[in-house]
Amino acid sequence: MPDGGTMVIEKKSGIYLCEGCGIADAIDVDALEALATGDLKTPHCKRHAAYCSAEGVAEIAADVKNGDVNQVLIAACSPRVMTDRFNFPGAQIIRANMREQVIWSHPPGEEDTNMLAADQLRIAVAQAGQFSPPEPHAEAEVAGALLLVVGGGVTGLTAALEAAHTGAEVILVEKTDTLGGWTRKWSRLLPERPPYRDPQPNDIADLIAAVEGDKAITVMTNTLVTSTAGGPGAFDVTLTQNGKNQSQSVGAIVVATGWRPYDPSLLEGLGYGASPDVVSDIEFEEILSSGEMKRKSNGDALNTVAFIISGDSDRMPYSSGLSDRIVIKQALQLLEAVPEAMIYVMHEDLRAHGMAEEFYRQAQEAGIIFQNGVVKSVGADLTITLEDRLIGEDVPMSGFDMVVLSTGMVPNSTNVDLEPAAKGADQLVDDVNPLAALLAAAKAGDGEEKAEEAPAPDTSEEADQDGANGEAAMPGGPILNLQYRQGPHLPVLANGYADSHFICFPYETRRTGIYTCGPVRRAMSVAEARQDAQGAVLKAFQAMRAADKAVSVHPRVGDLSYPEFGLDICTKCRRCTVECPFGAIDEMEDGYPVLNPTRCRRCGTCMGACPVRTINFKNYNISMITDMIKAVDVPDEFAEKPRILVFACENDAYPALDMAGINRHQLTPYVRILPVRCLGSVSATWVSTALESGYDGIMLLGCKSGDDYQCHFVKGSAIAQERMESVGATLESMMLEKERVRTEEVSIADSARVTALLNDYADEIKAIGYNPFKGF
Amino acid sequence: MTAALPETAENRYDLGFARWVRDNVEGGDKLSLCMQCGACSGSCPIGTQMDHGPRKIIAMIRAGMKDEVLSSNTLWNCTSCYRCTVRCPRGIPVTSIIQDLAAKAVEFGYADKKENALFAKSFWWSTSAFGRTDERLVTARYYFSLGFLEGIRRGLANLKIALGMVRTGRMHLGMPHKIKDIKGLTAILARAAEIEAEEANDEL
Amino acid sequence: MSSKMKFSYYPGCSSQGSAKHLDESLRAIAPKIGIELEELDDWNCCGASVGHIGGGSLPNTALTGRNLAKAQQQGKQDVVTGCAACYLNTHAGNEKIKSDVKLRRQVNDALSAADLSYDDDLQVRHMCEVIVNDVGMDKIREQVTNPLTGLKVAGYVGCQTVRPFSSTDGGGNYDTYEDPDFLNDFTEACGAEAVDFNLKTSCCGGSVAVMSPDRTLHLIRDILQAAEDAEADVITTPCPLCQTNVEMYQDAINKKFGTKFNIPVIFYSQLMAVAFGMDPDKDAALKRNTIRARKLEKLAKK
Amino acid sequence: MTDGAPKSQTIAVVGGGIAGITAALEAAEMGYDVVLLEKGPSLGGRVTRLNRYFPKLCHPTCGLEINYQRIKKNPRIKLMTMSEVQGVTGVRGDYLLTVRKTPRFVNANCTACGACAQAAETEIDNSFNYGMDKVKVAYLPHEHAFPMRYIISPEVIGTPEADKIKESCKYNAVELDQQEETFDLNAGAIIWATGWRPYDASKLDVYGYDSSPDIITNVEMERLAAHDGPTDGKIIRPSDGEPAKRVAMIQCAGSRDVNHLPYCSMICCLASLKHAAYVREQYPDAEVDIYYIDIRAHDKMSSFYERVRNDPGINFIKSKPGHIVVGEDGRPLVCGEQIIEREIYQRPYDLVVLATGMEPSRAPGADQPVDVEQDEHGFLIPAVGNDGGQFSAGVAGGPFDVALSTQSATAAALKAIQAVRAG
Repeated sequence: MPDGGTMVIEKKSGIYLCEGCGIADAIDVDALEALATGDLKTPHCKRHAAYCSAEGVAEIAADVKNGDVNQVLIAACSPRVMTDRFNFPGAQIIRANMREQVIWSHPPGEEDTNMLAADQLRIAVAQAGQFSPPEPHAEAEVAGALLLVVGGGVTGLTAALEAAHTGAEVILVEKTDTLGGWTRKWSRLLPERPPYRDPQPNDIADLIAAVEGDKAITVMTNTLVTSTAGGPGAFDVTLTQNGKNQSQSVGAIVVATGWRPYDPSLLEGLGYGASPDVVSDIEFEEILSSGEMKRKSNGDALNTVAFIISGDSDRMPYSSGLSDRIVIKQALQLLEAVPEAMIYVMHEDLRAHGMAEEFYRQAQEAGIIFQNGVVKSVGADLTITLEDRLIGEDVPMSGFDMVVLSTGMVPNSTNVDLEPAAKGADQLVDDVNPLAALLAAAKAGDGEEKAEEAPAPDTSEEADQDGANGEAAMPGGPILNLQYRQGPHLPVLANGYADSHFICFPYETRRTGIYTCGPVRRAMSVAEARQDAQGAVLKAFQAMRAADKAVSVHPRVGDLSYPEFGLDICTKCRRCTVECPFGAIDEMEDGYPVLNPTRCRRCGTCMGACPVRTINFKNYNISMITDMIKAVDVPDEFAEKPRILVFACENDAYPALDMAGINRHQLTPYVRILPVRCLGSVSATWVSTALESGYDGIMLLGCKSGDDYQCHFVKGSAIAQERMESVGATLESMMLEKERVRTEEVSIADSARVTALLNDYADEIKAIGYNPFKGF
Repeated sequence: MTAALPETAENRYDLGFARWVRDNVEGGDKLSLCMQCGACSGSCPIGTQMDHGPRKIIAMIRAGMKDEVLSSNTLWNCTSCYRCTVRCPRGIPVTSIIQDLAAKAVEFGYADKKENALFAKSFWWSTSAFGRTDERLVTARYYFSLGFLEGIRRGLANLKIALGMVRTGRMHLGMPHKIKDIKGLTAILARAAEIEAEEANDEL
Repeated sequence: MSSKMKFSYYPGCSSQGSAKHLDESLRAIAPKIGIELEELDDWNCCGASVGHIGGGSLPNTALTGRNLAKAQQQGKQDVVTGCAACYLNTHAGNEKIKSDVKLRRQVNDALSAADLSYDDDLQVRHMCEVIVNDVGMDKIREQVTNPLTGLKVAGYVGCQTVRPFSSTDGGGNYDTYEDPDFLNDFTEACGAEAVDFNLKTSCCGGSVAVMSPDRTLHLIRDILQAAEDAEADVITTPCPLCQTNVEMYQDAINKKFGTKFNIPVIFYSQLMAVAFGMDPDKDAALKRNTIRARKLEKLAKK
Repeated sequence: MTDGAPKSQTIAVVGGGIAGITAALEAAEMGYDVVLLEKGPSLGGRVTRLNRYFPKLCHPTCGLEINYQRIKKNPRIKLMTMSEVQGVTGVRGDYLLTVRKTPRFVNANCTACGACAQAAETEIDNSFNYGMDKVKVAYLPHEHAFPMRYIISPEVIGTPEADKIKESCKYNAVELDQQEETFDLNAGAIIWATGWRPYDASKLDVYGYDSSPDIITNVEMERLAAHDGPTDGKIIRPSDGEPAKRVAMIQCAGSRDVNHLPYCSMICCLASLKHAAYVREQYPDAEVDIYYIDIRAHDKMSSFYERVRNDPGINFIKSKPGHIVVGEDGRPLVCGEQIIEREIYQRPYDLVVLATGMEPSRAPGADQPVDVEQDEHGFLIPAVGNDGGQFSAGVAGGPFDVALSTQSATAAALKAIQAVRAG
């Protein structure tokens, strides 16, 4: 549990100088003690050979227990380690990194090293001065464990049932009049258990029955979510059933809107429409379900059948990899029904990945022939012209009774039944769509054509510029119709998948408390979608729990702090509402920002955005960092010791600097490093404060931005770069070199590179010369 | 004897041939397992001398290219080293398929003049006549089956080898070794050929 | 091993011609390593790699059927052969007959023409595999009275010896079919040095080399080159066709590629016979090599 | 569902790789007690040894750092390293796990100051780098190790060097007399996240892994490219340290092969695309050939494939090479048939990377003390006994990439919670 939230009436700081791990050998601890008790006016200053030892911990704990201190300043190792030891309930903990970033990255005994150590202590004391323990935000109204599941297909049904089994009440809404979605139409399903070789029975009816029979689940068919406001714990949703509106407060939302088939008539040249015997895989599934294995044209029995998997991304951008498995399934089922059938599968790269290889081999063993090649055309007489690259010629193949075209799964990240939203559709593809540029590059050449075909795109300038217009112009209206400043849609990635960081954190949503799962997030099979639903339900529970406890969800799990807005000096500039990556800040009618605290992820981007410095956290605020910047003893130019201020993202750059220390990479003595929650939280005012304070250079170290952004707050690094570009312009207007402020992207693995980067920068700053403001 | 080859359709790519191979060639039922990875052709010691190589032969069978397959020199370059077979990631008996296709090519008149067919015939002559292979006689018969002049040429070219063999007692001179019960063997082979022919007729 | 292991011995056609020295040396070393070879009565040709082309599939299998029928009459003991092609064909044929009811019926139908039948469940094995799995290297080392110290040997396994499972999925109890170690083990058990020779399962061209040497001489050249690069004094092999091809074509290769190869190619059994202190001519049959293994001959006990 | 309340509401997570970490955290952040058991000295499993993830080319340590911070903040997670489950009895809601803890010879007093490593002299193979370099017998598993604590290799115990190591430690952290111990713990549900190991490349005779240092595996390539790897991230020829500018990737080295792993390992295609990108990033004049059967850019990965395919320095060659030998100049020669052109090739490379597949840690033949329902390959079925309280997470349940592993781990956490929640 986080620290208790009682008001601290009087700050009683204690400084604990650790001498272990060679600290006392490398720096002058006597001098530090003198600094603490002298200039820093902290008489309670102790030393120990190893504060992390049982003895050392006991010493601090006793001081806390006795009420001697309520702010513990430990000058020892990095704040990233020994967190279990240095944990004293009832006291605030401030850490000064003397080991990794001082003695391990600087030569022992030197004046510069001692100056750095002294500054580390000054910074810690300054931090303590502006540090208050966070308090929970005013209790939001919490809806209890009531979950809204949107979509009544297999994913939504599973989500509803799993949530009910975990103790929630559930409302399941489905836009059509029937539950089961596309899964209902599959005659059989892909294998999901060992030996992964045979199509398995479709048990969707059992699932529907279980949901309908569960008292904790309310099923609403013919229902749309026409409005969503509020936030986790208390989303305020409007459910419209047959035209009638119903308001409901729900704790979290699982979006399982699934997919729709790609339009087979867009598969150019493959004969769809030219003959009734050219059918899509969806239509062939109907044939399998009917059990009548006959040609559509004349009712003759099916004997020789070709399946075509189009791997060509121009023909079909949604060739999801699932299509291949569906073809295998259908071919096996056909063979079972017609054992003498001759079945060909024309494919390019055959994507039967993972255990699906067993399924593929099963089909091969059964005698289904997989022929690698690009299908050039399918004639009205079902002659297939295969560019057989293996043989090296175009092979006309005839004698087929039917040709089945594999289609892809298009994610339902919008509701295609609805008109596009009047406002905010431009935000459907977020400005950080990581793959937009890639897709644009891949599509270069036919982009114009595509744009013409695409249904009436919302051609906002932004969407055009970002080059992913083909994808941006997805048809349809919003699924949840979010009443958010950031627009009504869920942000999507390439090809319209509603997702975020899908590698490490598959449910790191960009709309807190709303979790997508199933094929809306990624093309997936029924089994995979069921699993995905379970994951999303768990995250939904966590979001409700966090709202209840007024703490943050991932990645700052359990954080009680939240941004507080001093509206008295707010200029209604709206930067905070626009830049919030999570859509947590809305605008009131009068234009003032209003925080939805349960949506907030505590990154501080709003704080960094605010030009009048009126957005602050109790334990992380403008004044705190300002004081920390000012606390450093900046020597005058005659000392020939420049000072460089580094703002380091605490998740990547700061650990990289620690690891540079672990590897004993030697760092320039001129830098002073301040960790920040996210580069997005860096206020331009800190830069001016630093320049006024005589720093000669300022470097911002953030994560990779752009297409493959790595920021867990989505766009902190990108925002910082933008802000610093305008700072650079200001510098130039003040006749200062714009090199004095620099933003760099470093990854957590850059421990060697970040050292070189800073050392080079120090050389560069020395070459430029000292800050003319120094000493003023 | 094997079930008759399917009629050649106007279309070169007659799927009937793929089906015929599946049903009539040893290992043909495993053809559908091929994923065209090329490990077989890439492993073949004399793949460079083949017009197609085993991997492409399989692709051509599956595309129904009867004449091209049965007249391919690939069938005649197999050294029976079985590398393709042991390396095949799908466990396809590639060597057996190639060799049986060679037998079929002979059977259906695609290979009357091929060296290997002639060699095989010389070999079988010795085996069926004596019950054993007489290396000298098989070789000689084979050389001369290539034509009288070619026979002389080959014989002379290998004269030194032959002399070496004679010198070390490794070339048998005189009457060929013969098994005792040659009569029995002849009867067995005749009956076996008869059964095979009957079976082919049954399937017609 | 106290009692001898008895096998029905199938020498194969080459034992009467090009691979007489294999047959002679095998028969010589067998008693030393506890093996009794009882020659298969009136055995016939296995069909080799072209029998089915020349005579058809079933007649070709019937050849194997007849040999097995003869073996059955001789008892339940395993059939063993020293020849790679005989092994491959007989092993594969045996497995097919045993697993395919229809084929077995047809083969027996044919065999009945000579009052024979095969309904037993015999095992067909290769001599090398018997030495590896039944005899063991300890037994070999025990018999070595004349260690071949200083002799550098390239162990050339060839293909078919280790590929009995070409058309069946069983058989062949070797460590691997791509990189088998047993020839090196034999060599070292005999006190010689096994050189690092990476073409041990490379193909010599097989019967194609007999039919059309021009197409395959480069394969043998590569094998010889690798042996020469490894500074081998001799190449040793278990395969009759490999032995003949690699030995006999050296002149032709030298002519075609301008090389100067003159590397003896001997059977492992010849190597063993010498190491066992046996007669170099009568038992090891060293005189039968057209390229004489002089260094080995010098090491042999007179 | 079983009757009545579960006896234990603790969830045991076996395996501290990305799946185990994820499952443990997701359950703990729902307020459940979790015991996270890791066989090795630190968390992170296989992903710690990856340089970057596909398709974003981001570093695994980034996500791990967040996860480690989450663990540090969460008192509900009890982490046990050096701990392996030896036996399981009981039923859903009431399991008894027998755990064997092997000695680390370093206790929790360790400050990671490194004095012990300085005192040590003997060097052993660095398993973190797949033996491509050496570490001292007293070592930190790697720079991002969590817990950040040293370990002493058993080889040195009982030698004078061990005493010297002990003396060097000022914090009484070295305990040379630690013994293996076995203890029991209760849990109401078990999540198996036992992960995978690379298929043994030595078994692929034809690809010559043992015949040249310049023929490496894909996991070794990750270390070669990693800044904390044996070459500080320089992709070089291990034989002579020269830049590797002609590089071949051999796909399906073991996977999709009935003689080895019959299934597709799913990750290798994308991993090789990533490796090609590594090489091209380091050497603008490098050329990479990817030998493949099918490129399986599954799910959302096709754009990444597209990008790599558009790189003129990366060639896609449809061909499963027959064999790889060492050529006359000592470089590996990749031999096979180029399928599209039907050209028999023999090409020399500076470096050949075998895209070996994933084998479950519980593959047949592996030493597995606990009997859990698994398939013929050693993968656990998705929910280990549907009515029971045991679940698989990550690659223990099938060949998955990281995204699918974390997804399955989150699902497993929910199922485990359902098994232990009261009422």
